[in-house]
Amino acid sequence: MKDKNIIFEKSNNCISSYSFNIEKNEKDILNNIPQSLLNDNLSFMPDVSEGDVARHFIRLSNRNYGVDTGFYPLGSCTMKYNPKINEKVAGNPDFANIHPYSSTERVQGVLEVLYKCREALVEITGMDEIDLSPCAGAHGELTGLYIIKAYFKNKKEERPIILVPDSAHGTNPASASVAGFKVVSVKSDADGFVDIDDLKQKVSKDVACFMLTNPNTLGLYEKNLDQIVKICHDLDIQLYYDGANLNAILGISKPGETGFDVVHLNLHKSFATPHGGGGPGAGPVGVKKHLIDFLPGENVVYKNNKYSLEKRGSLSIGKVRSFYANFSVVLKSYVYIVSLGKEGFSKLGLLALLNANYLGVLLKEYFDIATKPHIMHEFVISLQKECDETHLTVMDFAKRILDYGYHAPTVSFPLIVHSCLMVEPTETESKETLDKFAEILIKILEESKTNPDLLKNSPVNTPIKRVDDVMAARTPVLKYSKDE
Amino acid sequence: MKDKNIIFEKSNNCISSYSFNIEKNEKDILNNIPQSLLNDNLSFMPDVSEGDVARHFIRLSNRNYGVDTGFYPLGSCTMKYNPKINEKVAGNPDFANIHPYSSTERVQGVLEVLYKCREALVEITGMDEIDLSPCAGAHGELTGLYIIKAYFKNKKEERPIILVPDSAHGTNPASASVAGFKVVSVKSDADGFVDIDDLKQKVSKDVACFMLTNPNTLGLYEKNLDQIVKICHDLDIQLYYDGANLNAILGISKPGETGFDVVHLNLHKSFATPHGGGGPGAGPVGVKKHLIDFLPGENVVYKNNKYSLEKRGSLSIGKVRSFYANFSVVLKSYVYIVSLGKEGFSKLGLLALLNANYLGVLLKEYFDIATKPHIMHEFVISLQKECDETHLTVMDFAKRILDYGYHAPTVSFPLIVHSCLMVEPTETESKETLDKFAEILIKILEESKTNPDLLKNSPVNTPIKRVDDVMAARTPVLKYSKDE
Amino acid sequence: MTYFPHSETDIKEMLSVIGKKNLEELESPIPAKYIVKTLNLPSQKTELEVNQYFDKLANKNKNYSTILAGAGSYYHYIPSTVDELTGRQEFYTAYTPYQAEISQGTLQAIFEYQTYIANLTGMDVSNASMYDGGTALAEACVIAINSTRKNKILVDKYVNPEYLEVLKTYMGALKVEIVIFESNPFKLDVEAFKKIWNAEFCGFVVASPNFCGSVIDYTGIVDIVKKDKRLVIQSVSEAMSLSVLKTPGDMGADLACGEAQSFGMPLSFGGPYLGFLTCKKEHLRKMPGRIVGQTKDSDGNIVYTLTLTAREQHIRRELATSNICSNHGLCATRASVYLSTVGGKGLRTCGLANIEKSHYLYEEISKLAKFKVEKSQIFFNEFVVSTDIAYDKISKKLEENGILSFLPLAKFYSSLSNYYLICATEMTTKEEIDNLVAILGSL
Amino acid sequence: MTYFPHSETDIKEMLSVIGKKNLEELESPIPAKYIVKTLNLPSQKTELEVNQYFDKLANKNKNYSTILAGAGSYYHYIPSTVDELTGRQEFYTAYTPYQAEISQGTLQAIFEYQTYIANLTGMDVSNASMYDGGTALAEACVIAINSTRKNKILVDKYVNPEYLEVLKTYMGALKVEIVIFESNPFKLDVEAFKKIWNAEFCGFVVASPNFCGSVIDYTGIVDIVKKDKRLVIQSVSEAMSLSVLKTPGDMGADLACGEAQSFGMPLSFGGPYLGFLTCKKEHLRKMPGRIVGQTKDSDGNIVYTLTLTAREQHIRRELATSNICSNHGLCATRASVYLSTVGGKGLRTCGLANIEKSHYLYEEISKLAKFKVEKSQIFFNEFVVSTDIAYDKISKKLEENGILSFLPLAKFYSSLSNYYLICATEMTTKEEIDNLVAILGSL
Ligand SMILES: Cc1ncc(COP(=O)(O)O)c(C=O)c1O
Ligand SMILES: Cc1ncc(COP(=O)(O)O)c(C=O)c1O
Repeated sequence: MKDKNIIFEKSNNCISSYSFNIEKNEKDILNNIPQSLLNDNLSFMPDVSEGDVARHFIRLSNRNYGVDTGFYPLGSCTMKYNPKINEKVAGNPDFANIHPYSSTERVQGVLEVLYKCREALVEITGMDEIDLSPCAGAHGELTGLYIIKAYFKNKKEERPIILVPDSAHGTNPASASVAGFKVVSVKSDADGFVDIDDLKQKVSKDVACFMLTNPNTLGLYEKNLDQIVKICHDLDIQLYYDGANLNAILGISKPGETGFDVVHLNLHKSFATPHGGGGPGAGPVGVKKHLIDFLPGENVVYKNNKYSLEKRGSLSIGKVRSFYANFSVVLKSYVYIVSLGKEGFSKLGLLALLNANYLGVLLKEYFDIATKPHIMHEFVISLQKECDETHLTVMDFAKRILDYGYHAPTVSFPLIVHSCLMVEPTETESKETLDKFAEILIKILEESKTNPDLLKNSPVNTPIKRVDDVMAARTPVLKYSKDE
Repeated sequence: MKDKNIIFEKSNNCISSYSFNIEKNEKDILNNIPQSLLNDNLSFMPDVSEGDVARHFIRLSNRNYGVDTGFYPLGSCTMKYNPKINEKVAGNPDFANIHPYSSTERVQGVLEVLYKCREALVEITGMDEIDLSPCAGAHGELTGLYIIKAYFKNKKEERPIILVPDSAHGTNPASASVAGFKVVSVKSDADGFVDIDDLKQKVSKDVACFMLTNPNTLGLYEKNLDQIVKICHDLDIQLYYDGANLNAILGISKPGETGFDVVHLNLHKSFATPHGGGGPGAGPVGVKKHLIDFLPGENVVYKNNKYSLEKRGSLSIGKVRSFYANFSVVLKSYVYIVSLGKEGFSKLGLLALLNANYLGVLLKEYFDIATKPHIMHEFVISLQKECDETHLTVMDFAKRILDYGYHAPTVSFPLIVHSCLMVEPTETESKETLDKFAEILIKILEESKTNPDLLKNSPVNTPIKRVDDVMAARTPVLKYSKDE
Repeated sequence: MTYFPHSETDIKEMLSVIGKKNLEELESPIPAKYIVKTLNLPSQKTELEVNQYFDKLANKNKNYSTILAGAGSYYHYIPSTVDELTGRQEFYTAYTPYQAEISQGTLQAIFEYQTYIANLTGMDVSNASMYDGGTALAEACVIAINSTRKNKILVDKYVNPEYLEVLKTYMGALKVEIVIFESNPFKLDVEAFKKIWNAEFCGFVVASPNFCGSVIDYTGIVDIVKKDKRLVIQSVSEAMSLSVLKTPGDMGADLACGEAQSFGMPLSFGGPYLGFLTCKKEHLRKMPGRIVGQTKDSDGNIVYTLTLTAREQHIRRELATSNICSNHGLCATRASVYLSTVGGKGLRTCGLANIEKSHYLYEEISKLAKFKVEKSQIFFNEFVVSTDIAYDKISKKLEENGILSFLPLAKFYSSLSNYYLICATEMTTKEEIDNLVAILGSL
Repeated sequence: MTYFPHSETDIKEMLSVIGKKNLEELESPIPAKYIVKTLNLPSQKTELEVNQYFDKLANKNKNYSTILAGAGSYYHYIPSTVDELTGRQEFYTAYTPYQAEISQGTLQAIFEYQTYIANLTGMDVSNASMYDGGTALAEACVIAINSTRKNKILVDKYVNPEYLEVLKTYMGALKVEIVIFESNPFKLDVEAFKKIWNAEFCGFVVASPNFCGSVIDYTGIVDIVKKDKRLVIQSVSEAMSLSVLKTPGDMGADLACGEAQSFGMPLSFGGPYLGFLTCKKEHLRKMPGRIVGQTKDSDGNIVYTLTLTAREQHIRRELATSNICSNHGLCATRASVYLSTVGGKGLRTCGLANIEKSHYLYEEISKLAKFKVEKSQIFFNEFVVSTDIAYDKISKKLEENGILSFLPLAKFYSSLSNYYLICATEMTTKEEIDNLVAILGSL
């Protein structure tokens, strides 16, 4: 298959090919390296004029949807507005052009940002210490689990098991596995909370950690949290807080005060740094005192009026990444923290709750909202009944949403609710937007009954039509090649 | 009429209203100014969250078409690619944040840019001196005419008349008029060149100047230029070169060497600075020696290893603008000049000619190309016959072009060719683009015969449908008001 | 770095289609004697070299760390949205919106700009922008001349001198006589005005805030001018003052014009800035330049388009209201983004911050023995200070400290030889003010 | 500055629809004892204040005027298109492209990235990015472990030490034993390799260029490893070297991984960077992370989508090939824009410029009496210098002159106590080199 619009097809070896200045000729320069170690394989590379490159990527951008395009109620992803000042500050060359091996004296601004951001996150989470190095949420989980592993190793305990609720995000069990643990799943009760009886059966001195998200992936605040904490802590099982859902309690409550021993944050969710179509993010890990010694890599310290990076002690798990942190991501989230200040954070979580609850109320007469007890910052709609009746799939519903100019909610997650949509509006959406979105969902529900083909054939108003995922997986074409 | 999408309708007095820090309260601060001089009329202003402002303007941008979107063959406008490095350099705060009344010592970089850009433009145009102050082409014309006026005034001659060809751009006669001259039009001959006989009849010692564009607005290089120059110069009539079409001869020939006394450039055309949907541009004016003393405002000079701004002498026409120049526009064009260098300029004009001639050849079997003798950098298609046969207007053709994802050529200019489209591809378009565009024009020609309604009802693939210009002019709504 | 998308093969193929042997044959209409061999310019540079070259040039500028100067070019905060949103290539790389169906972005942004500026100046109509405050004033005067058919105009002495120079250039060519009203820099003397005014003037140009920063109450002369059916034109060189001051329209002006650089344009050594021009309804047909109007498309949707073009050069040619063609449209779009971002509350508090900071500076300077402020001056963010200390001494000290301030009014007015102009905006910090005052105190 | 679009009225109306009296009632699922009164953070700031605050912080950094250091973080030119085009909000503010129909931009940019990286490394498959060079190496080793079921890995000593530390962390938790191959910093000793190698290792990790900058010819060991059906993994910490060096695929590696920061990522104090991981076809099902594939939409157009997701955590959970979810997608898009802009010729000449500049520096230093270079070192843009002069003395002098260079290898290898790493790229000017050499000469 040839895609005429791919950059490789636009190449024409134009006379304005980009180049860098060299003084000698290619052959003489390459004489510095033995022939056998040289390549001659750049012929696949395009040589396109800058104007055509610009048009190419601008065209691509026009085939993409971001938060700045419109409402992006992707549950569990906290797609809030990404303030432009964050980007402006991070673009300052005095922050951007700094080599990680610069002398400490020359990077006092960088280190102060890291130090102060860490302090702020300590305050926000109620943890005793925060490490900024992980690159994303899953990386934070892994780091947290390494820490727990090291903690028990130091106590000379073998604890091979990690508990995760059946509603957990896939990264939780996967991280446990990558960290060399065995995963045991804890059931949810009928309402979606942790099933305490099941938990009681599964805890033991073999369990290193229970990983929770709170509110959980159904948007429910664990009603028996105190009990869970007690059950675990009685056996020294570490409680892990997956911060993907922190936005619900940001500024309202601190995971560190509710019993969690380890927490990771998703700066690219709760702290408004752009997700960029797949990262880079940052997944700082916070821990309670008893785990501080195990934190990874280096630490920013402030002594004698000077900031510096200090290698952590011998109990440290070691590094989890090259260099210190995803600095510009941390910087952006620190700009966000400084902007909002205590007043901003006092409203943030409440408005995230307001938006989710409001949207939930607008929809609950029409849809089966799986999270009945109480909605926090997101909620899950089950379309099981509708799908059964109409022979449509939840994906048909999701694709039809695209036709109305919105991004779809998260589809088929959490796994414990069948045919579900998970909706998270975040606090940066207006009442007007929520009203319109509710209207459209209700309209689509109507369409599913009166004209199900509309959904089946959707989307039609998008740059391309419904994508054939099966074909993609059956005959994988994973790079472009001219001859095929 | 209420436009729900206007920013003023999005206002909801949101709690995140933007603000600046003040220490005292409003009343106390306003006490510094008598009540009678204060307003209370900002209630029309929106108070919208930043996220909604971002979505608003991004939506608007998505309803706009720029050179980066696609081919923009707008004749006479030289819509070439605007290099990104120009913007990057101009965005450097060390250039952008400079107050015009800074001390000379602190702005040596700015002044060097201005000085060197001027030098380069002197070399490129073959004029003896260049002034950078005018803000656009028309402003350059006005400045040039003021200079000519001052020249004759100094010679104590009354010369009330300016000659312009009937093919001239509207700004030429308009500038003459604003400069206090009377305009007399010179006919074009059957091929579109200046009618020498008509010119001979109209020249006299009452004529101050003959304003030409060369190639003229039909894309024709004046074949009798030497004769024209002689006819005019024999009577000391100044020859004015409207630089809008300079791109055709850029790097090939210099207006200053072909007899012109005054020339203006459009940096926002030939020198690749972005037009921004209507400026800002820059319209430097170049003159021959005998006119240097009349140049406006100030002059950048280099003495004793130092650049500075010097007020010009008593013969100067005075200032034509506040401060010195559209600095950032001049800077961008200077980046362009430095980038291309002599090698780039040696190809630029030739490739502009190549593109126009190639496209012309592709089309000439199908269309009536008004400029038969020889195409330079642009050409004019007459659709008179097609319009007569199909009862379509040239606008119908133009609008249909939009449907295929291109900007339309210039419509109905020059006035001397009826129902015309003026096509200027510029040198930054690829053969592939020209091939496709020719294909589409030919297809539309076919459509006009087989299915004229397609054209009449076009455009249909654009963000909005055909606009009612008559209604706009009949009942002008020129600002938004909430109550209407 | 060049931007030619052709390959050598393309060029050959295209030449052969055209029937030419080489590129040079395309030059044939140009007499050989006029063909240039090669331009005497430096050689082409790679992008990296270009970047390094301009970094070096930029480094030759030595920016002030404190700017306490205005005088027609104001140092205001530009919200991060302005570059980010106006920088969208669809706005940046478009031409004048001739094809409305694919130009709604520019058109609506300008329509919003017109709404902002018309309302902020208390007028009915704004055009789509002028080049700058100076040319906007000249064009406003052309309206007054054309609608009254009078060839004389009365202009307040304290109109921004840059604008006045531009006005002189424009009016000189039209043989319009400019009479300077030798007013007081701090207030308008109505009696003096009555003495000089007569119906031979097409109108009166008043500046408020004027070049000394004074907010001028000219309501006392409006009726005098109106009685003669002549026009009052207010020139505003600091558009930010519109955030708090009574609008020109409410003051009684027929036309308002000026400089809106403050709404999102960087200082940029004086340009490009944003001229604005607004008028009461009755002058609409005399307005220069582009105007965007609301209308409908064939589906009945509300849309925008360039309108009333019968005033303009491309239709009316020598009879047009003006010769302006390209204006400063992207600057107007910047102003739209600026004003939409800050909104009513932001603009208001920005204005208040300007008053607060500048008045704090004024108070602090007034305490210094060797410096005097004018007790009666009513000002927005700029005011006048006088001192007997030699200018060179002050200027040397301020330069050493990286402060741009104390613009000598003597440069512009012989009568104000020991007077200086000084400005504080929302950007000014208390430390900067205290620092300046300490330095002045030490002189 | 906050970003809440609600008016007070909105909040009231919404609360009444929900049936709550105030916002605090929404907290009800959270036990009252866990509700925080107020966070101990500084007060909200206006955007202007935020800007001033961070300008001050940025000014506390004192950037070097010359960077002649690499060591895993390379100072390369970033063409102006990269920020401009990647900065488009549609790329910036999108999530992982779950809804392919409105995510073709990200998807195609990543598909192009995969094509670039797979080809530049001579492999069949690239994933959509890893976090960085360190985690990419760890994930590559996980592939080797899982496909061979061996719990030991042999790693060249001169793999980037940052990566090695990461590898130790990851492998430690999996109880995989890392054996260090104590090789020569300048070339691979095949005999020594044969002695240590055995089939208990899942594979061998070789770095080229290695941390000393040496380009390593490891073709001599490929057959040895292959014979045992074990994997050769090449770790590349300077992706720019792929512009001229034989691809890992051609050298015989099964997996290539490393750091592509050089393709358009700013130094940014070490992150975010761009990890890459590519493999031969047979390892595809073991690849971690996102992969974009080509397919068709229902109109039959060629389109792109995330594919082979059955490897991933959201489907396979604890059985997934990796836990990675969000990766460094925007960095991959930056690399796409970078590589598309510079193209084949640009990438090639960039590589050549790196060789030319660094070898000029090498030659010049070799002429200095007190400094020694390794005659036999084959390198791309980074090499090793030794001297008896004390590090403090060198470092003080370089710091004074604003030069970052001479990274002491002693920090990483006790055996290289008087050795320093030094790097020159296309950014380096002749003046900078001559200046450094002059300074060294004066020591
Ligand atoms: C509940 C939950 N946990 C963890 C993650 C993983 O975060 P990341 O994608 O940053 O690795 C996500 C992200 O989707 C999530 O929703
Ligand atoms: C031939 C010609 N002359 C003059 C002008 C006026 O230039 P500007 O729009 O920069 O004032 C134009 C622009 O359209 C033009 O095409």
